[in-house]
Amino acid sequence: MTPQDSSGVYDPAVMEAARSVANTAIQDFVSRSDSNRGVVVTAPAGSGKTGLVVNAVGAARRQKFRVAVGTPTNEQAFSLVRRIAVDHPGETVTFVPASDISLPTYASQLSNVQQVKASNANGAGVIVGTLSKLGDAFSRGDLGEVDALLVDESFQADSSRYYAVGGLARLHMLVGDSGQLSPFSTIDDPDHWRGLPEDPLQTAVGVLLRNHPTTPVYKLPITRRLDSRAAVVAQAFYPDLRFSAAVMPGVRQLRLSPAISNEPRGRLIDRALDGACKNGWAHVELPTAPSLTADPEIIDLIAGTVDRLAQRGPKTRCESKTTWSDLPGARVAVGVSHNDQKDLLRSRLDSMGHSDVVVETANKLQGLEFDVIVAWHPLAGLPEVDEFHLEAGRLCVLLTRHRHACILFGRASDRALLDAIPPTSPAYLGFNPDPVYEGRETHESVFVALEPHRLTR
Amino acid sequence: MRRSPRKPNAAAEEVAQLLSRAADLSRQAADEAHRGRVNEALKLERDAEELRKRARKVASRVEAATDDVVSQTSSERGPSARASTIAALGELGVPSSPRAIAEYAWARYGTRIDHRALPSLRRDEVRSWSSTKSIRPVYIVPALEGNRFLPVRAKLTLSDWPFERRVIGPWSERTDHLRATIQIAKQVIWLRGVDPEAAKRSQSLLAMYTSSSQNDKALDPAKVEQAAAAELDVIGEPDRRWRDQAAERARGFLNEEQLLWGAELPRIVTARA
Amino acid sequence: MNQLDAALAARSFRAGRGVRSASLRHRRLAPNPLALVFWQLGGEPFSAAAIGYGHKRQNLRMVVAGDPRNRDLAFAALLKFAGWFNQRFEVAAGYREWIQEEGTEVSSNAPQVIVANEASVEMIGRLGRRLAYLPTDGPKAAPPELIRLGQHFLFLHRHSRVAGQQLVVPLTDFLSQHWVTPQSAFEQQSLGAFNSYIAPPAGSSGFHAAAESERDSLGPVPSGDDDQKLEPLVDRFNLRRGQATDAVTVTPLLIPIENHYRPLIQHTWTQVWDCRDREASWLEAPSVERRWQSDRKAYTQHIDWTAKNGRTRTRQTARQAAVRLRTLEDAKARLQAEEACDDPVKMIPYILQNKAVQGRVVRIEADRRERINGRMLRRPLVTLLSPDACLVPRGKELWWTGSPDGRSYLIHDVQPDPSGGCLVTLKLTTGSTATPLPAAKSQACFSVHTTTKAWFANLPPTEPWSHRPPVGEPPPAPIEGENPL
Amino acid sequence: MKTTAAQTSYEAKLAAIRASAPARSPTVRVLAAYAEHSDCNLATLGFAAGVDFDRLLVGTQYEAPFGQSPFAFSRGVAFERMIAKHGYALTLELLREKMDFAVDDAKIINLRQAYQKNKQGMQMRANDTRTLIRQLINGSPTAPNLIDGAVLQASIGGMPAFFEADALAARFGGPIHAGEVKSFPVVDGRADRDKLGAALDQVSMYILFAKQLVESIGANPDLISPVALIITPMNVSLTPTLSIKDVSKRIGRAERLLAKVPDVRKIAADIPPDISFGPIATPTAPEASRADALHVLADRVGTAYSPSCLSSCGNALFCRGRAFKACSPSLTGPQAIRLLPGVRSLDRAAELTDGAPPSINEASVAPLLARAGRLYDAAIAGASPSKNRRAG
Repeated sequence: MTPQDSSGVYDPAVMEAARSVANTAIQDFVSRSDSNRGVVVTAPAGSGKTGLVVNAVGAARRQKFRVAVGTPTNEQAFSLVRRIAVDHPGETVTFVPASDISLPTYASQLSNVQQVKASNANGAGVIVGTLSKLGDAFSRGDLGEVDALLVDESFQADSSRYYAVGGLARLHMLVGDSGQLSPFSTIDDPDHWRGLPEDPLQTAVGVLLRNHPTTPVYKLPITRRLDSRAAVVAQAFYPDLRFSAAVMPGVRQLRLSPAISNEPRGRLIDRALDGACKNGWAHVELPTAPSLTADPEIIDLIAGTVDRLAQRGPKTRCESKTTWSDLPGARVAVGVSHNDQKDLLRSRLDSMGHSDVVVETANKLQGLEFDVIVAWHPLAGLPEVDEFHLEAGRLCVLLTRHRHACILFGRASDRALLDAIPPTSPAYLGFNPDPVYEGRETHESVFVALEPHRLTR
Repeated sequence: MRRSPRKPNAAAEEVAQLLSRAADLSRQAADEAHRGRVNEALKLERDAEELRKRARKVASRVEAATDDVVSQTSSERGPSARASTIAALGELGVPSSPRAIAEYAWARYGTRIDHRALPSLRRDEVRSWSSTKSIRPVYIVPALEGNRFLPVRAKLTLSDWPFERRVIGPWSERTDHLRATIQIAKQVIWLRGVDPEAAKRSQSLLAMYTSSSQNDKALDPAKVEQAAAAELDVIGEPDRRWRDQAAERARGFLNEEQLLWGAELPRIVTARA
Repeated sequence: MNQLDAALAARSFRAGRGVRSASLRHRRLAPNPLALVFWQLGGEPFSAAAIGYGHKRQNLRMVVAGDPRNRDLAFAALLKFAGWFNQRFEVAAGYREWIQEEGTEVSSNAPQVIVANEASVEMIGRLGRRLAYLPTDGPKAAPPELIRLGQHFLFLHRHSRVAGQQLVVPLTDFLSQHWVTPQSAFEQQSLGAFNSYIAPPAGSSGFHAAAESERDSLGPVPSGDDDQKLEPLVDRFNLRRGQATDAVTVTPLLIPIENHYRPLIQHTWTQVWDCRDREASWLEAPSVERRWQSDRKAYTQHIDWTAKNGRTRTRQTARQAAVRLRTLEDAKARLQAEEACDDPVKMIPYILQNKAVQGRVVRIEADRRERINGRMLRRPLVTLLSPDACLVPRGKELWWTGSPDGRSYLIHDVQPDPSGGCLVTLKLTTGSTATPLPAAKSQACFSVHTTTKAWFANLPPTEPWSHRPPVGEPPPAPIEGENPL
Repeated sequence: MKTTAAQTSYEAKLAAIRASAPARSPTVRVLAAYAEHSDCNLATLGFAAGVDFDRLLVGTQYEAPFGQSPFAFSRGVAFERMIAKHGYALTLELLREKMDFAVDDAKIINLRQAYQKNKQGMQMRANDTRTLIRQLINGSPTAPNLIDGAVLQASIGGMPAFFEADALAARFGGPIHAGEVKSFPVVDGRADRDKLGAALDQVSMYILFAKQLVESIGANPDLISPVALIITPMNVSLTPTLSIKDVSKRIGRAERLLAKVPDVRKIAADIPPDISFGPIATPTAPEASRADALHVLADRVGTAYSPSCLSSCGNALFCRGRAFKACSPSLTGPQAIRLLPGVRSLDRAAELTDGAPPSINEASVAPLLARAGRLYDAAIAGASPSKNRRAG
């Protein structure tokens, strides 16, 4: 690590490594368009992969390729339209909406953005839309083939959505964060096809690599959102992808006015807040006790922590804002696993006047970024583990949204759950990953990484 | 191999009659006790006990004959004293004396606990806790006094309560009594619609609890609840804060066993030891 | 398991019998269903040792293979059964009606197969897989009726995965949709145990009655003791028939094996019909008709496809699997919506999970207007008084259960009410006067459930290169293999 | 293995605990069943003392319905004979076709027929297996490519135990593979997911023991491959097929399982002297007194009933009876316990659905249960059953 010069807030070696990987991937992507070829870029959380997609669009346009960009959800499509339009003022960005959807104003009023029906988007140089909409337009014949297809959040997109757009182009670039929540379905037996090539619930990247094993995979070794303290813990979610933080240690700072609380609950919260300011992490572990999913004790503590954080006048400093500035409520989020936890916390925080603080399940937090996260551990208070709660992607989303600090609440029994002998789990021919065991190992390594930041009552 | 469905038997009928006559005798005993004629009450109670013993004998004969009902064994002769104690103490929700627990169990469930046997029960709890580590979900543990956290002899609590509710502070005696009163008042209101017998017994129990703050017989549980709640508003807060701090102090230097069973008395170390 | 299930399991434990978790019957129980009882040999998943069948409780028929590991014997028994089953299964396809909104012709009725448990549906799937692809010519040809039976069974097994379907009804699954008992899902797989807990004999608790009837296996997998008694019979049968498999020699020799299976089949048969008749007495939920119509459509497509002796693949293409996934998701979502909107008891879990709000309509502003991009448009408001606090977030989209396929409402405002409950105001998202509003002072419920058909993204006909494996999938082949026993 | 005095004392103690109860040595299937409920002290004691819970309560109403069908047994035997026919012709064909092993002059040894099925026989087969593996590693010309019926020795919780791996140890250059022969079929590229999972866990155990064996010889344990071979019938007939699966994660689980098995010496030392399965097992004793003895033992040692015990433990019906008597939510399963925190019994939970005032421990769930009860009663009253039940 080169010594940090006074002006340098970014680690030059890390930036350079990321830049070279990104450029090589983009060059590889736009170099040949004769045969069917794919390029995969996997990256950790907050690596700026959408920026890579935007650059790739620019590079493809310079090759005079007509480009289509697809994402699983509308919100992701909206932010892509804005980013591409701003970074490439010379290009016209065409958004193809589903029937009842329209661009929000922050994107629609940009001069080089247009929103049209699929049938009249055929001449456009850059077409953006959700995977379902683009696929539907393509299969009805409204939208013709293009030269290159980019899929963002391609670990969140499942094989059936990728199937819809696969035929749009011979050149594909799939960019995604492998740590995120894997595709799931509400049907009674989602594992019916697991292990078979036709499994519609495997990830888009999974189906491409399974059918074309020679597809190059580029690994972006950088995270811009997480600082080095956060990256150390987040590494557990990416066993085969080494990465480091772009910002130098110490650049990200969170400061709270000193406070003394007279009663034990307040003191525990203050210890957690102070630990989070100093180390970027705090893991508050309540004693083992039988509890509902919507555990009232944890609701009190999380709401109390958000309230206390606001009371102590939080200020932040970072690579973009070098002077101390106030931390607004909208930059704070509470991450949970279940809707009843979200509903109760939402109403409690509203009643305390924190209606600007975001409360969401991990599923809805994917792709978002905040300064401070207060997270409810998925295993908190569980009497028995199961695949839903052991899913590494859920914990990864909760612990990789923050730029400054993350405070995690759980119970002592959470770790004990993992010490017990793992129950036997079903197996599928042709499918080697073992989500139950892998989830268990990831959870264990995260608990170990958080060991120095653990607080008990 | 196809089992024929069992025949309903007359003996079960006999057991039911014996139990209901025993319940009547107990009620009369309670009324006698209220009118101050204690030994008549105890005589009636002995007769009731006799009926119950005969009912148990009939019941065990019935069970031994039919092989399908789970056979009569040590943990099945009706809910054990331990189970009733845990249920009663759980509902009271505050450290209580064996007598208070027995009275509550009788008022609420109509089951008898010989409260004199409870101290021996506690020794068994310690032994089973220490033998193969905690195999029972909950233990009956002594309340702890607030300074040196020594076990309080006449107050029992449950091991799955947080430390804050098992430690006794200067106001705790009164606040716990008020909390128990509120709980019993609520029970009376609810039981009236569900189990009039238990409601009547709980009403007389409530009278004993309120003898200090109100003495008329025809108590209105709702008023009792409001009065107790009002007083609790005043002294509840300082008691809670004191117990929280005591708990924080205790967690500082007591080990896991001491947090449950209390700190030992400091042994006087003689010169030679 | 949701909070209501836990509450009802506790009440069921106290009552010592099953507790209803639905006030209506949410599946059709057709008159004269095709009731099937299967028995296999332990460890032999692909052969039926005995089948009990019939469409009325009193006329149970039975066919026994003798030694089902022998192909000719197994097929002889299956052929006898196919003679009864195929004709009854296909007859409904003869009477068609035109369905306007679907624009297709659909059989006006359809057969309903009822079996004891999920394991029987799996048995149907395995038999279907073995029979459907048999060659009809060459050395190991099989009679065409068996192949048709296999195709019908394959269809039923595939269709059984559609949530709310009623063409093949495993009764243990039917009961778990309508009853709660403190038994675990594993114990409820025994129809005998489930029936006994729901309706225990007089004087006995559900727990003891279930523990007793749980001992008897109801098939298709036999208990160890059943097979212990059967083995000598089969050995003697094989000894006495030598190599013969013709009906004349074999039939008289089957009698001891028939006597072995008769009480087993009769016991399961009784449990099946007791359960069916008891459940049939409940009033059918309104949207069962819509689901029965989609069952009839699937049935008609199957019959027409097999009539053109079309073969279905055993392994789906990536496209078929993708379409199948969306169909199954849509079927489940619509089933949950329809059940909740039909039956207030089925709506309770959603109320408890803040996915629905219910109360008395205290105010309706039918002609209220608001400015929407420059024009004053009619947006009626409906205010409910709910007895409990409402945590449904502002702006959440809900549908009135009175018109679940109509336009949606948005949570406009939530105010606490001195009674401890809250006043919830909902805004209709349309101005059209055609949309019905709940009546003043009536009890109304708004939930996340809509019964409109979800928008299906089309999928391109051909497989994109990204989904084409380097080596193609082999076409479906008979799975008999060269050297059966 | 020299038996020290200490060893005989704890073995005697364990024998005293087992007394006349039916015995069972720790096979991999027994280990897997124990792993399903290692939180139950009674199961731990039974496992350590080698008590066969499947037969402990034979003759009582709690007898476990685990009998195996003779047809399933004969299908397994027929399939194993099919594999070994003509010098393992079909197996070698599969190894050539699926693993591209050069099998033309493969040397096969079947240890199964060499000795009887008793302790001495197993010990000798274990010694033979050790010698054969050593030859394999040293690449000696006499080393076999395929061992059928290898026996691996391991210590389970400090107890020496033999594991008859009917697996084949196959080596054709490259690492040694362990395999398992199972009679459930693979059809259309799919197998029963739970049976496949159990079979892979079993092979992972053999791979772990084989690694320990290689390590004890002083060679590199990585010579044992983490890729398991599963030989099963394909489709309807008994034609074998070979499925290949990487089981590295499951080997990790097997390691954790073995580390977690409590040391029998410690158990023997901890248990009070008067604890014994004898009175429970005597078939002649009246059923009531046998059940009574087990209740006393269960009270003292502690149990942890859950519905999953019904499919893996012989005592499950007895423990379910206890859970019923105690009105415990464990009767319905862990999901019910999660939804009824602080509520000690199902009866009490029912009272809370009627609006009973909760104790402090029940305060978090009581409002939900009361509201569920209130909504249910209103909905059922609204749709009065008489209206909903047509005649007949």
